[in-house]
Amino acid sequence: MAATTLAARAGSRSRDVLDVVRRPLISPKYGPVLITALLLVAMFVLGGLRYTGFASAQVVLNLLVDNAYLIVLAVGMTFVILTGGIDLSVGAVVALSTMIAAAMLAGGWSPTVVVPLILILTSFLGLLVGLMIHVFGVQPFIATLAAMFLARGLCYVISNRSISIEDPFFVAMAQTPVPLPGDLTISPSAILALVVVLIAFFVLHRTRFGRTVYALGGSESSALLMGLPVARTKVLVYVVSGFCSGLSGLLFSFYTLSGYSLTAIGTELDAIAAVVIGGTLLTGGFGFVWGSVLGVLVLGTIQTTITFEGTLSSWWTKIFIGGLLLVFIILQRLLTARRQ
Amino acid sequence: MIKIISHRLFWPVVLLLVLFVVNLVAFPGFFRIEVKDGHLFGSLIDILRNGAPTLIVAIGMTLVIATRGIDLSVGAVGAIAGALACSIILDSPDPGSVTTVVTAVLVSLLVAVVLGLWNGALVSVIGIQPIVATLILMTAGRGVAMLITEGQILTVNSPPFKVIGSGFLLGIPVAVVVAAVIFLAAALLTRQTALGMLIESTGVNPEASRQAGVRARELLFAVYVFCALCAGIAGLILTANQTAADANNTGLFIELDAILAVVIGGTSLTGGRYSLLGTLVGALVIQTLITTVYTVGIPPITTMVFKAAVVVAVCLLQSPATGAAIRRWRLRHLARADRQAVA
Amino acid sequence: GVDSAPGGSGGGGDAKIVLGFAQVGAESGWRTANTKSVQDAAKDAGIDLKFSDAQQKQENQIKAIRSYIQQKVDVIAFSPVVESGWDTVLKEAKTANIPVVLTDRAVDSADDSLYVTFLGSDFVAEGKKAGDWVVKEFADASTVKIAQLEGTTGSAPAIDRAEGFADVIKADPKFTIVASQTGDFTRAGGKQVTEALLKSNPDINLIYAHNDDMGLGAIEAIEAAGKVPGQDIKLVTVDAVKDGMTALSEGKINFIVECSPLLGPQLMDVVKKVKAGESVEKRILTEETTFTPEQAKEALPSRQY
Amino acid sequence: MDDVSPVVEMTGISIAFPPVQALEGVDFRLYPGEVCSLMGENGAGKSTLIKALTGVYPIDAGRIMVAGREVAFTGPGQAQEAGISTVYQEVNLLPNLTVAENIMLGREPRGWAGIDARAMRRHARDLLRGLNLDIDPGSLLGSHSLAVQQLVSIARAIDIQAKVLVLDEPTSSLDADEVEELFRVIRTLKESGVAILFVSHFLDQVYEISDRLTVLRNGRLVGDYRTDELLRIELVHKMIGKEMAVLEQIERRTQTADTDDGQKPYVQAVGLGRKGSIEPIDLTVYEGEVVGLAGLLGSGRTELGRILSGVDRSDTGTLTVHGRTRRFRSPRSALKQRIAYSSENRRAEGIVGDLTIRDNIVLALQSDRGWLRRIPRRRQDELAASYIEALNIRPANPDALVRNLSGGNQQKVLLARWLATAPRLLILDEPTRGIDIGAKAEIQKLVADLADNGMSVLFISAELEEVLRLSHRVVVLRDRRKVADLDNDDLSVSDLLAVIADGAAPEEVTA
Ligand SMILES: Nc1ncnc2c1ncn2[C@@H]1O[C@H](COP(=O)(O)OP(=O)(O)OP(=O)(O)O)[C@@H](O)[C@H]1O
Ligand SMILES: Nc1ncnc2c1ncn2[C@@H]1O[C@H](COP(=O)(O)OP(=O)(O)OP(=O)(O)O)[C@@H](O)[C@H]1O
Ligand SMILES: [Mg+2]
Ligand SMILES: [Mg+2]
Repeated sequence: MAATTLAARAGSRSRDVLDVVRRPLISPKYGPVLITALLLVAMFVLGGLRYTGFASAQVVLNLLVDNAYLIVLAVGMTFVILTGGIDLSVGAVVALSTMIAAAMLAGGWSPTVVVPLILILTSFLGLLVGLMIHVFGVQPFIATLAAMFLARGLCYVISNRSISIEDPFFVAMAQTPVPLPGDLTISPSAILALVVVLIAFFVLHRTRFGRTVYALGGSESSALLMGLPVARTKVLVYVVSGFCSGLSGLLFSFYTLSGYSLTAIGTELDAIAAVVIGGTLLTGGFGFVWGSVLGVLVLGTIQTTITFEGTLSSWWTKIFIGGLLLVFIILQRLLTARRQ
Repeated sequence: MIKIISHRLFWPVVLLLVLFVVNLVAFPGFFRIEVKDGHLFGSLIDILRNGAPTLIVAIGMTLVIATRGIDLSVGAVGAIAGALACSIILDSPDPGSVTTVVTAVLVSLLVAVVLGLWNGALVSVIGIQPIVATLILMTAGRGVAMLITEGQILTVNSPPFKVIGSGFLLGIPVAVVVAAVIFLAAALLTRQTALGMLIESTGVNPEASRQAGVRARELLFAVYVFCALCAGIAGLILTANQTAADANNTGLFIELDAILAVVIGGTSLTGGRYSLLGTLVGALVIQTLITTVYTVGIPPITTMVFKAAVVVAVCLLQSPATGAAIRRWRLRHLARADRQAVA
Repeated sequence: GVDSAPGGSGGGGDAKIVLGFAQVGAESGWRTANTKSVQDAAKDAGIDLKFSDAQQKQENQIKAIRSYIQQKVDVIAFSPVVESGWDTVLKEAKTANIPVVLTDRAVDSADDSLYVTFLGSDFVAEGKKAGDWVVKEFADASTVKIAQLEGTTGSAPAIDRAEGFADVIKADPKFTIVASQTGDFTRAGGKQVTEALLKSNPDINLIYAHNDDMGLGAIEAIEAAGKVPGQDIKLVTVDAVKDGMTALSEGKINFIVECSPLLGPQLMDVVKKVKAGESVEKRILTEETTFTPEQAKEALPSRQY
Repeated sequence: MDDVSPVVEMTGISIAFPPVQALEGVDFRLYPGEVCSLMGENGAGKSTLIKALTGVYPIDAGRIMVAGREVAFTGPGQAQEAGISTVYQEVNLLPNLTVAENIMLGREPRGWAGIDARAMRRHARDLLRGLNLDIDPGSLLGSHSLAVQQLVSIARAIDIQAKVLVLDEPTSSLDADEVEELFRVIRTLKESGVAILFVSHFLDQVYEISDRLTVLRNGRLVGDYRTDELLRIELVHKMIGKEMAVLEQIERRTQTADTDDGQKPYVQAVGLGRKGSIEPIDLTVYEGEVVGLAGLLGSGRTELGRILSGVDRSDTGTLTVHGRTRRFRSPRSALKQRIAYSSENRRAEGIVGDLTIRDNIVLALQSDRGWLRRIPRRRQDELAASYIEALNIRPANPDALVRNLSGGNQQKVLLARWLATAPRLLILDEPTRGIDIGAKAEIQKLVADLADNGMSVLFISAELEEVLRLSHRVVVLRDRRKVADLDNDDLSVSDLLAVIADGAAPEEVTA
């Protein structure tokens, strides 16, 4: 009997070769991510045709190097958005982490203290935000907006000047390229970011916490009635985002080797845009971390394209970014809308 | 008594009063309103006038939020309107004439409407999530505004235009009058007709509303157009107030202030029931907060922390959990009083 | 994935110098004038300019510089968003043998071999110039109450201009800064702050604004309060953009310290010298001056921005 | 049985949602190995009692003992851990996750690399087969009909293997077959000593499955009876608190006028279909006629209703309304032709929870009139008041938020919305789902009266008795195809079942 079913299945497979390609593209779950990936590739091909030196492997790697911090940020944001929440504080928390790192290192603290401390602090801030949202029913937008004000304010309180980082560990993290075959290099931060993505993927898909995150996005009240740990998950999600912001802040301080209170303004919007471009629904419940990584790469590619273009004035730069974003989102939307 | 405490707007109003008191302590003349050169003059008037643009944007935002949407592009739309008006006035042979100014204002508001249609189309026809749809215009719109001014600050010397931002009508600042008119218009338009109910219903349950025959698509268009129009008007007021178009800074972050005002006013970001009155209180809270920073002389480096504290305070006080705690406390209190009465 | 198109690699065939310029953004009229000056001067000097706008973000600037390195430009120039944090990318540039010129704002790198020269104004000196004028102007007064309109909190010009000013006036205790608030370098900010200040401190004698725009906003607020700007309350500002100069010539502002955005021609000279292998000074100051109302009247007709 | 100690013992439970006192001093007991039905009208407090037990609502007064220990759960999670597994009244699952995930969420099998998705799917498949449901456990829950979702939520509850199984109207959208299947499972569980709390408005089901009945009325306990000692008529009396004459079946309608000569067709569909949801179908509904739609789960009844009302667009065939060919692009255009559709999925597609009863009732009428011509407040109040009275909606406060209404009352509000538009064709998809016996009779009477006054009705219900009682004609669907069109003269349930099951060719039956 097993044999017959198997045979039947094989038969249907050969019949529907086309279907196998099409099915995932039109599924509400995988469609948006796949289409983002395809469009990204298309963008690269177009860029490569237009600009010399664009379609090189190092440019791709540089996308990872330059956006490592944003990838980590987007990962944290993905958790939050999957539950249907939003976190506006991430940009300010990145700035705060760079400030704390720079100030403490300048004060002679060792990185072995500074790094964990920052991660604990930002996770704690996330915890506070999560509690505010869960216990007091404050809307995520507002709770995280308050956290954004707070983090940014604390930056100024620490110092309103930029502070350089000269600590050897940080310098090493910033300036030690990791060689790859073929004369290519990548930074430790980029590797770290990819590790974070892998862990996030595992957590979201292979742990009960991760599944509960999706459940919350589907319907919070249903998740509650199903007996899932809604409170814990909802708070934890903001802790995860806080942690990721802290880590992202560290990566950012590796990247810039300095702390500055005005840094990363508006980065939360980049992170949100990346997550959404990656196919995650803002209302929660659908989406993948890999999608968010793709989203970051899309934003990065737009940036790269503009630099390679090299002739755009400030305003055309903005219009161009908006335009590319529009084209991308509309294409994505139209391609996924064909399902139903 | 319980009714008052549990009213949605109780805590925002209390907070507003607290801020007033703080100001009064820092500066005893805070409540003084004099008549100077035939118009009202005083801190409260400043709060009203400076808060007018935020309020106007927040009114539009309230309706957008009621449909479960959000409009991040208001600042950019305002900047475009301002830039356009200034460049039209500058290019005209007679910048000081009323007709020039009226033309400029009408054209720029028309453009604002078009931008609203654009947002509406992205959201309702193409079905892009509002936050992303408006993010596009937020980014590109600033660019367009700068394109119009070529990145310069366009200073106009046109008395009729200046009136919009800092003129007076019967002693009351024109900006305040405009805000009041928009507020009343929005309130009447949505509450005296069925528009408000239909908007709320689309916000709460779009599919159910569709099945009930609500024209959700047209409604979304209308709401985004209205919001863009509000943004355009606010942009003109801001621009006229400084008699110059500053494409970079006009209305920068006004979307955050507006959203904050809406939420402080008790409208939920998940759509549905909205309160324009709440938005009014919210906008006043925010502007008073800003003014407080200036009058009390809070050092710039702690301003943000102060803002955070206030926002957290109002949110926590407004929260249902706090309400429940207060109710419990009152019950216990009453019970004790009863016991004492019996004894 | 086959490298089938070998032609047209970076660098270009002719001797035209390629300059990669990473601008901060276009956050103010001053910055736009700066950009325009660089673009125009490049065209005049026959230099191929690769321009990028970092939208006020350091990370974008780093990306742009990295991309210039990849595109193998001849010289990289940039106005750093922040002082610190440039070592990594500057080292990459150095390794790639591309000389770097800083404009407008400095970097705090300990290793000054990472850049060829820094071309720009000295913000502390600007603050000092403003302070000097104030000390002279109020030599006879017994007490002077000053309000300061700060630039964007945390930005280098705001910090340095405040510092230079404070350095000068602290010598005499009759000067007190009774209020200091940020107006974010904008007119609207300047106006709103001044409105509130005038209510709580109606008796201030002088307003020191970190740029013209905030000063222009302050003028509006002072007029609305029924006072005469430039007389009842004196005004000192920094920048000397056209609108500021106009107000100065009308006597509404009393003194302006120039901070010129027109670095373009100087920059192109430096670029050419660097490319030719000539040595340049490590620090090149922009040619700047100060203006009184009379000087403003003279200079105004020829003012470009 | 008396010597067995109760596994659940609730005493003096009170819960208030000011101003509504949902429960007042209610005692309730549940013994191992029995099925106890909780009975009461809509809004009597059944669901609230269940939610009190599982910790969804905190209780204002009273005591809850589970297995001899006093408990105070703060949420369903804790209740689950203490051995109480619950199917709540509305389907409370996650449409964005797969069927398997919905069943196993929180109890996923874990291997060395975290959750083992394959084991999970396998387990889910077996479990669903046990309920005679053969669907892909890897498919998204949201892609299934409400009935399937309800079965999935039952599967989830059963899989928890609890001491106490609580089922709040689990059968409201199930067919007779599925109900039988469920009862089989319930009996097995009962045998193994599980205590089962069952809620349903179907008296037949209640009498078939339960050993004991606990009756609530207006949040108060009326009494606790053994099923075999209480006559139905007495039960109804206890639930409603007064004699109920209507209950004696509204007399069966048979065809009064001959459709062929006397009446005009109101809606005529020829080859109407939609790819992937329903095969081209011919259907005529005459003015003043009630047409019942019968069929198994997933047979396409809902889809047909949605296409006829413009909720979904058809892609083949033509639709003639009142003699003119129409293409509906949206429910709005159907409403313009006075065709209204009341969805079976009232929570997702029906009620607007955060609005008041009044707003919900006038919504369709108002959107039909356009936003400018607001229905005057006085007229709104009249409308609301009249429907609240006619359908006995509780609380009878037009300003109450619909979200807070009991399930049955929400359904009534929804009905009121469509009735208020005075439709010419009313498509009712499971309109009596979750409605108590008294109200059901009221609604049936209402439908009959409206049809007598010329309104056409397309009546979709899983309850065949109801279909037969009301309709002049019954159309049977199977596998998204029309298989029979039967005049309802003395059709019996078993006749109908026969057609549904093996689908004698339509010609044979109608002939
Ligand atoms: N969250 C809530 N807020 C306010 N009122 C509520 C809430 N939940 C229930 N009620 C009210 O409590 C009463 C009892 O409702 P409940 O849901 O228990 O009824 P029920 O017996 O289950 O009815 P049905 O048969 O219709 O499901 C109703 O009047 C309802 O309006
Ligand atoms: N027993 C089942 N097994 C697999 N799929 C089913 C089953 N029952 C329903 N479905 C799915 O549910 C979908 C919806 O069917 P539809 O809503 O038309 O059902 P219906 O005739 O209205 O019956 P009901 O309202 O009782 O669900 C169908 O597309 C079908 O794929
Ligand atoms: Mg119920
Ligand atoms: Mg159905």
